[in-house]
Amino acid sequence: MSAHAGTIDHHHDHTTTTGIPNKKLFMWAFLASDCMFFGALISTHVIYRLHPTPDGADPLKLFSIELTSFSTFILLMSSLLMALAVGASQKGKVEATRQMLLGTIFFGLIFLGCQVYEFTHFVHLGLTLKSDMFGATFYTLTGTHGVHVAIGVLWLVMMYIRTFKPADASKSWFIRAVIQFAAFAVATVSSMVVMLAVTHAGAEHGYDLAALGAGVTHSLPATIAFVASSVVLIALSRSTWAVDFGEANAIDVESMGLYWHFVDIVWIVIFTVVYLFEYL
Amino acid sequence: MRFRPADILRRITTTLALLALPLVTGGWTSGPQSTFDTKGPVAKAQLEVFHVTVYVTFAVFFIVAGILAYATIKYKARSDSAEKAPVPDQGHGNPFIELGLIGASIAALVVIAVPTLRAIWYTYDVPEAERANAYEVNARGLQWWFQFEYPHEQIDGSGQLVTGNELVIPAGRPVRINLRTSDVIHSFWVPKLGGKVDMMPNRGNHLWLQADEPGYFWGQCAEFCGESHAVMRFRVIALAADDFAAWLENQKKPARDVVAPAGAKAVLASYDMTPKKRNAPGYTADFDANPLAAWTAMQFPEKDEDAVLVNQGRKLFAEKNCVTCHAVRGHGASGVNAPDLTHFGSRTTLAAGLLENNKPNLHRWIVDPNNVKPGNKMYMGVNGMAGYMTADDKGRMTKAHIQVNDTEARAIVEYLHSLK
Amino acid sequence: MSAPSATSQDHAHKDDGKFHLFVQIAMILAVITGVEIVLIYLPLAKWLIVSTLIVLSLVKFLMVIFWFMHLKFDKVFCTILFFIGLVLAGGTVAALLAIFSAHDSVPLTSQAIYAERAAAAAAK
Amino acid sequence: MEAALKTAYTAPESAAKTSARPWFFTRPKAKTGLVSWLTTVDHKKIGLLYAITALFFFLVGGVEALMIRVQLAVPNNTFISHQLYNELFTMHATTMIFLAVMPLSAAFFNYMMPLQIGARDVAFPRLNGFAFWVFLAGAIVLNVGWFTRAGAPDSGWFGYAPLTSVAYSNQFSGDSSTDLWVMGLQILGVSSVIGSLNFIVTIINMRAPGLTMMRLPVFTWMTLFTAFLIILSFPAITIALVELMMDRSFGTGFFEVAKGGLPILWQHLFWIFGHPEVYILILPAMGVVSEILPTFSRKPLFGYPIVVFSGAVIGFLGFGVWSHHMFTTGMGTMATAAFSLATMAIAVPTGVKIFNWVGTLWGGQIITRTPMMFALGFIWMFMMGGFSGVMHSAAPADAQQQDSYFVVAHFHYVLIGGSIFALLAGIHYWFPLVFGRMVSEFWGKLSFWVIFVGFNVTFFPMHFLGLNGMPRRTAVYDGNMGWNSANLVASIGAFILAIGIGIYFAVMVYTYFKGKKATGDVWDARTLEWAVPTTPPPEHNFNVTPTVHARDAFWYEKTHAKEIAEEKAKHAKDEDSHGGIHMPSQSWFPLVTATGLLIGGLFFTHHNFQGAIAGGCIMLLGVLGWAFEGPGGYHLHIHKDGTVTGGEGQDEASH
Ligand code: HEA
Ligand code: HEA
Ligand code: HEC
Ligand code: CUA
Ligand SMILES: [Cu+2]
Repeated sequence: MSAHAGTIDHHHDHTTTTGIPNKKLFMWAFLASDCMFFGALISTHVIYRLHPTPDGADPLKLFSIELTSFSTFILLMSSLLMALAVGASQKGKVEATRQMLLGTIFFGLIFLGCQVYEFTHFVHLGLTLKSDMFGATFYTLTGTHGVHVAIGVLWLVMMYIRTFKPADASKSWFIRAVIQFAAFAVATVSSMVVMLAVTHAGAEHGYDLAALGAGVTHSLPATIAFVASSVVLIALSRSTWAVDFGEANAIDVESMGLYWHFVDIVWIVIFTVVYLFEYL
Repeated sequence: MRFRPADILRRITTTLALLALPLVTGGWTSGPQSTFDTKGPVAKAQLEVFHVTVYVTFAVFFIVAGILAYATIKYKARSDSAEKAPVPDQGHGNPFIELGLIGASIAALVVIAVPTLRAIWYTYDVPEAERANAYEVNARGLQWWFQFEYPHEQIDGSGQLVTGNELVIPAGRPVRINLRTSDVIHSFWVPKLGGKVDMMPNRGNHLWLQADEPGYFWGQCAEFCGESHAVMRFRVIALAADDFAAWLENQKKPARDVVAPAGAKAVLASYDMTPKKRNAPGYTADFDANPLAAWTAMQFPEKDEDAVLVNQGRKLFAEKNCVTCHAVRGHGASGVNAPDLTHFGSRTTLAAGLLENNKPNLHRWIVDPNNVKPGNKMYMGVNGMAGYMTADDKGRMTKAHIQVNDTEARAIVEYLHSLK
Repeated sequence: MSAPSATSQDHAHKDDGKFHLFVQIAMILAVITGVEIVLIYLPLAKWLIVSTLIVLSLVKFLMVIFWFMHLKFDKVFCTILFFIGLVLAGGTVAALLAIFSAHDSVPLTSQAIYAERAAAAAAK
Repeated sequence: MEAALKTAYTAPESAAKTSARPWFFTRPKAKTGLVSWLTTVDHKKIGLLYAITALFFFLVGGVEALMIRVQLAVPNNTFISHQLYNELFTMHATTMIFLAVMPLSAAFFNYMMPLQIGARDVAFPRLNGFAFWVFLAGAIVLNVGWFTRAGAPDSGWFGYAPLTSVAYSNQFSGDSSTDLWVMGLQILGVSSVIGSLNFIVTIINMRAPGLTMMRLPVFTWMTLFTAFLIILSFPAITIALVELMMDRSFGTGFFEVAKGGLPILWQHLFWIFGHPEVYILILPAMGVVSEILPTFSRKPLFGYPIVVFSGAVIGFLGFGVWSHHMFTTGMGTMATAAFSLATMAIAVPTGVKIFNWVGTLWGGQIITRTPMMFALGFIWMFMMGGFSGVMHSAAPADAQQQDSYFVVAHFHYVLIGGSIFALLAGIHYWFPLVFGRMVSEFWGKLSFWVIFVGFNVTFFPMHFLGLNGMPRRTAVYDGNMGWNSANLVASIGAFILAIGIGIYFAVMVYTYFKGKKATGDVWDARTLEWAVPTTPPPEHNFNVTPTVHARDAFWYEKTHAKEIAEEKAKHAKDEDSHGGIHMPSQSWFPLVTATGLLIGGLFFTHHNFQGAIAGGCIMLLGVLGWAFEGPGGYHLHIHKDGTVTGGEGQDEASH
């Protein structure tokens, strides 16, 4: 074909008028829109913090700056891995891309796990959606962000599975993909259940090996499901055939990365506005 | 370019027709709620700003429309050959014209902006100089009626003076009205006295207005507030200073007791009760002719009052559970969810300004409120108080809770009208 | 024709150094976050802390979009596109907060609180 | 140059991979019949789907309006109940705005914009189909209330809290009408945002070679601005709706007064969306008019750059004026003054457009065909509507006008006299292109005059009604208020208007079946959509991707016929040697995904969360299939004699 076949210029797509790939442009426009989305949500939260209701909860009695800093850090690191995944995919390194994607998924899940923990903890302390205005705006704002993260994780998983799509289109791969997807879902949910059980046990009797044991035994079915699905995942994590995924798909990974990073910067704002400002 | 006489004639006639329009529509600018017929300084200030916007936009309109019309007529291709003629000059624009027009538009807008700003500050609150002289009242919107509270008129043992649906104010004096609501958003609008301000939940809004002369003014809720928004109306009555004082004094008294002579028998009042249609007109021509006089007439006990019937009605008022919602000060009724009826007989309106307060109308209302004002809270119940109906577990209005038959209604009407 | 040949890749990517760059940026981001957490406990004037926090998170924000999200390396149009949304959203948030901080916008529920506080202050 | 020659659809193809695909990914091939419409990715077909749906809902909204007018014709009327009246005006507005004008604009965007920029389709064809199906789902959710006991939504088109809260909106427990409204608008928002993102990418990235931004047709510019307004304003209402949904379904208190909620916040969030929304309704109309006026004046648009620029300024300023809908909410003097002035400022860029349209007529050769009549009518009527807008912008004057019939008069002048007139003009203008038939001049003009007269008779008296103190949204009024004659005149006018619209549509339907055949460039037009090889245009739009040399690209082609012919021949050869014309494959998944959304949404509004999750699963399945099937595509080859070979399945290029 034409002379420039062979290399793919990731920042300039010569088939489009501006040279910016369509998918990238789409994503940036979407993120511009999402700014308004989170702008409206954050405004709601701040406005109600400016005018708190008389019997509202005191955020300082609820917040744990350690936990939030930890999950902020985790999200920042997942951003790093995401950036590296984009780099790897642009170089056509399928294996490295997969690893980085898995890493990002992992960190994303830890973040979500922290949020699940935080929410259950707050509910335990009496803060619910219904309890007062702070509960409503806090859960809605951070929950919406969490949904964004969850969608991002879902997308990452789909991309990960996508890297196994065989080059030979006739190979019936879809069933395998669905199994892989299901295994991910099972592993995620079960691991969260186990972790919650462990932390609960820890909270009651102190964090030690005994608590770990108690937590695991308390959620035995989940533990078994977790082990089983992990085995399936590991078994499926190797492909012996030529895959369809290549440098041409780097743009897919890249636009997904844009989304992921954006969710990260939204958290940067939330961290400051929702959490840190409360301490002043 | 050729001008055909027929064209010119056509244009002239249309222009004339346009100019004549205001004459034809003269009747469209006067009415009980006309914003042109201003009766106080706030409404006047607002009308002035409106006039400025009219002058400016009409001027711009005549210029732009004139040029538009001229261009259309002048450059119209009037024949096949004209349409097929060689194309005109393919000019792309002229920056000087464009910038000039932008400048002109800005200048025109400045003319509007200056009086606008001045009036925003003027209409916002009672002017500093007159603040000490201002009279303060609270207006509260409820689905679908208004409550008026007089915080500076305290009554021993029962707090501030409260009335419903008719706001009486002193004339010639600024009145500052605090706007509150007990449920959804309503809006307080008395067009002849001033523009509206909303009654917003959880917000402390206010407005001010002043009636230069004594008068009877129509008002209406101007924010959609649910099923019966269309019939959520009220009145403002402005009185000269001494009339106002007298009115206040009477209102602060407890409800009137009517003593029946021993052994007297009730004669049922015989007003015409042919059933009226839903949405039947609420006002008689007599009333419309001089509402303020009608209002004044309402302030005094009726001559043909039937004392026995009044006392019968008073008993029924308690038996029928009316007292759970309505207050009649001094008669043992102290409900808070509905209009205060202590001096109901002295009001000209009924059911939030919907109907003239005469006996047949009141009778209709008491027998079947839902037919008069669909969905009203007296019928549906309010704040946990059962109304004429109670709801089943699906929320459907099924079971009758209060039933008032014809004879009972005549007694209650007589009673309510005795409350002057 | 379809899959790009492997040989020509290397010279197309002189930016292998990005790996280190990215790691460094991630470290800076982590450090800033640490600074922020310390900052809120420092006994400084409130306005100073608030503005420093805003500046710091802005720095983090910009670092992520310009490096991790490649805006620095991409055509400026991407930056313009995103900033249209960002600026409008920022402006709207600012306007909303200004409106709601104004005296007329203090809700009745909060007025009760402010009155209470004022009374308490007067009592002191 | 080489880069320019390669449009997106001559991208590397992988013919080698042709082989049977698993059944799950079998791509539909039908080009006619039901399946072809259900699975289409062709921007023209999607445009037609939008147009037909929108026109249907325009009639529905119109019938609702007529019922309103019948009720108001005389005082104390009992034609319909208060409750039904409230449902009617709520649904009238929601229908007209979200289900008629917006999708009709989207129809033009879809059909015309890719043709105007010389593209073969939009950037993401399947996403485009998805946007339509989601729109349909939203329309169904909004209207389904008519067929249930709960009735249709009834809290007004801006649904002010707390009237929408459970306590005040439910006539009986389980009344889901407000939930339907909330869900319907959210779904429509998804559709609009997705569609708009697609248009933005298409306009910026898919232009024909030589088509620089400053050569874009004005209609395309307005499409771009509208798309930006949509993606930047819809998030605000989405958040407001999400918060309301949380209140209604999960017991939060965002707008619940008892829990400290601030109903005023709803108003802010709504109008942050709502005001840009009115420009979303008018900018496409301005675009259409900016195409028609030059064509029928046989002269380029006067002051093209400043018209484009003023469009951008309108869009931008439009985000800073929202509180002019809230002048009576007691915002305080500063905020009121600021929004008052900002609102006035918008008159300037809008005025610029009016001036330049007049400038376009000046010195032209004005041909008053039906589309031109509607376009001229637009200028007159929109200008009048704009002036009443300026009267509103003076806050003290607005204190008397807000929520009165004066507002109703204002916005119908800009919405009907503006948007609807221009869209009707557009239908007339492009009908020969889309269907290859000419609408009769006599009947077209007749419908114009009847509509024009009927419109003014209906809405002009409403100015007086408003200033005479008649509040809007009132189902009855008393006979002693001085409103009787004006209301009667307005109601009569509404029926004249309805007759006009009836004629208009009857003529369109007749022309579609029996009209005079017309081919090619019937109006001596100026922009690229008329450069298609046949009318109606073939699926691949252009035999050869056009190269643009000037602003009015097609006009240039006509005035430089020889040189263009040579260029075309050369490019045709190049294109074929690159493998022919690349076309996107059809797909079932947009429909599947949207169906999942519809099912989930309907269950959610009835608080049936299992059902909602089931809908979500269908959606997820749709997304998975969509992602894994890949964009697909096939190639067409155009031969010298104009015949087309190739097609889905014959040469499959799956990547
Ligand atoms: C197509 C839709 C559309 C358009 C284009 C506009 C355009 C404008 N609108 Fe309108 N508006 C609505 C749709 C629209 N509006 C709707 C639907 C509502 C009601 C919503 C509801 O409550 O249900 C509304 C309500 C509304 C209000 C709130 C009224 C109230 O409820 O109290 C206001 C207040 O300022 C307003 C102002 C304006 C202004 C200043 C413009 C300007 O953009 C107009 C500018 C145009 C011109 C001025 C004419 C041409 C200019 C010149 C020839 C130049 C020279 C002119 C001068 C120097 C004056 N509009
Ligand atoms: C683009 C938007 C749009 C359009 C086109 C219209 C069109 C019309 N509108 Fe509407 N209107 C609004 C937007 C629009 N409106 C909005 C936003 C509101 C505010 C609502 C609110 O307060 O919440 C409103 C409110 C509104 C009111 C005020 C209600 C009230 O406040 O109480 C009235 C009253 O007269 C009215 C009338 C009309 C009329 C007569 C038409 C006519 O132009 C309609 C013309 C069309 C037809 C008549 C259709 C043709 C029909 C046939 C040919 C019938 C034959 C066909 C069959 C039977 C299949 N509208
Ligand atoms: C559930 C509470 C409730 C009960 C019980 C009730 N009312 Fe009412 N009443 C109302 C409400 C609410 C209104 C205002 C209705 C409106 O205008 O929308 C009202 C209005 C009225 C008015 C008109 C007041 C005015 O100023 O416009 C009269 C008179 C009246 N009620 C009489 C009665 C009588 C007599 C009874 C008993 C037979 C009764 N009410 C029982 C709630 C109640
Ligand atoms: Cu109260 Cu409308
Ligand atoms: Cu507006």
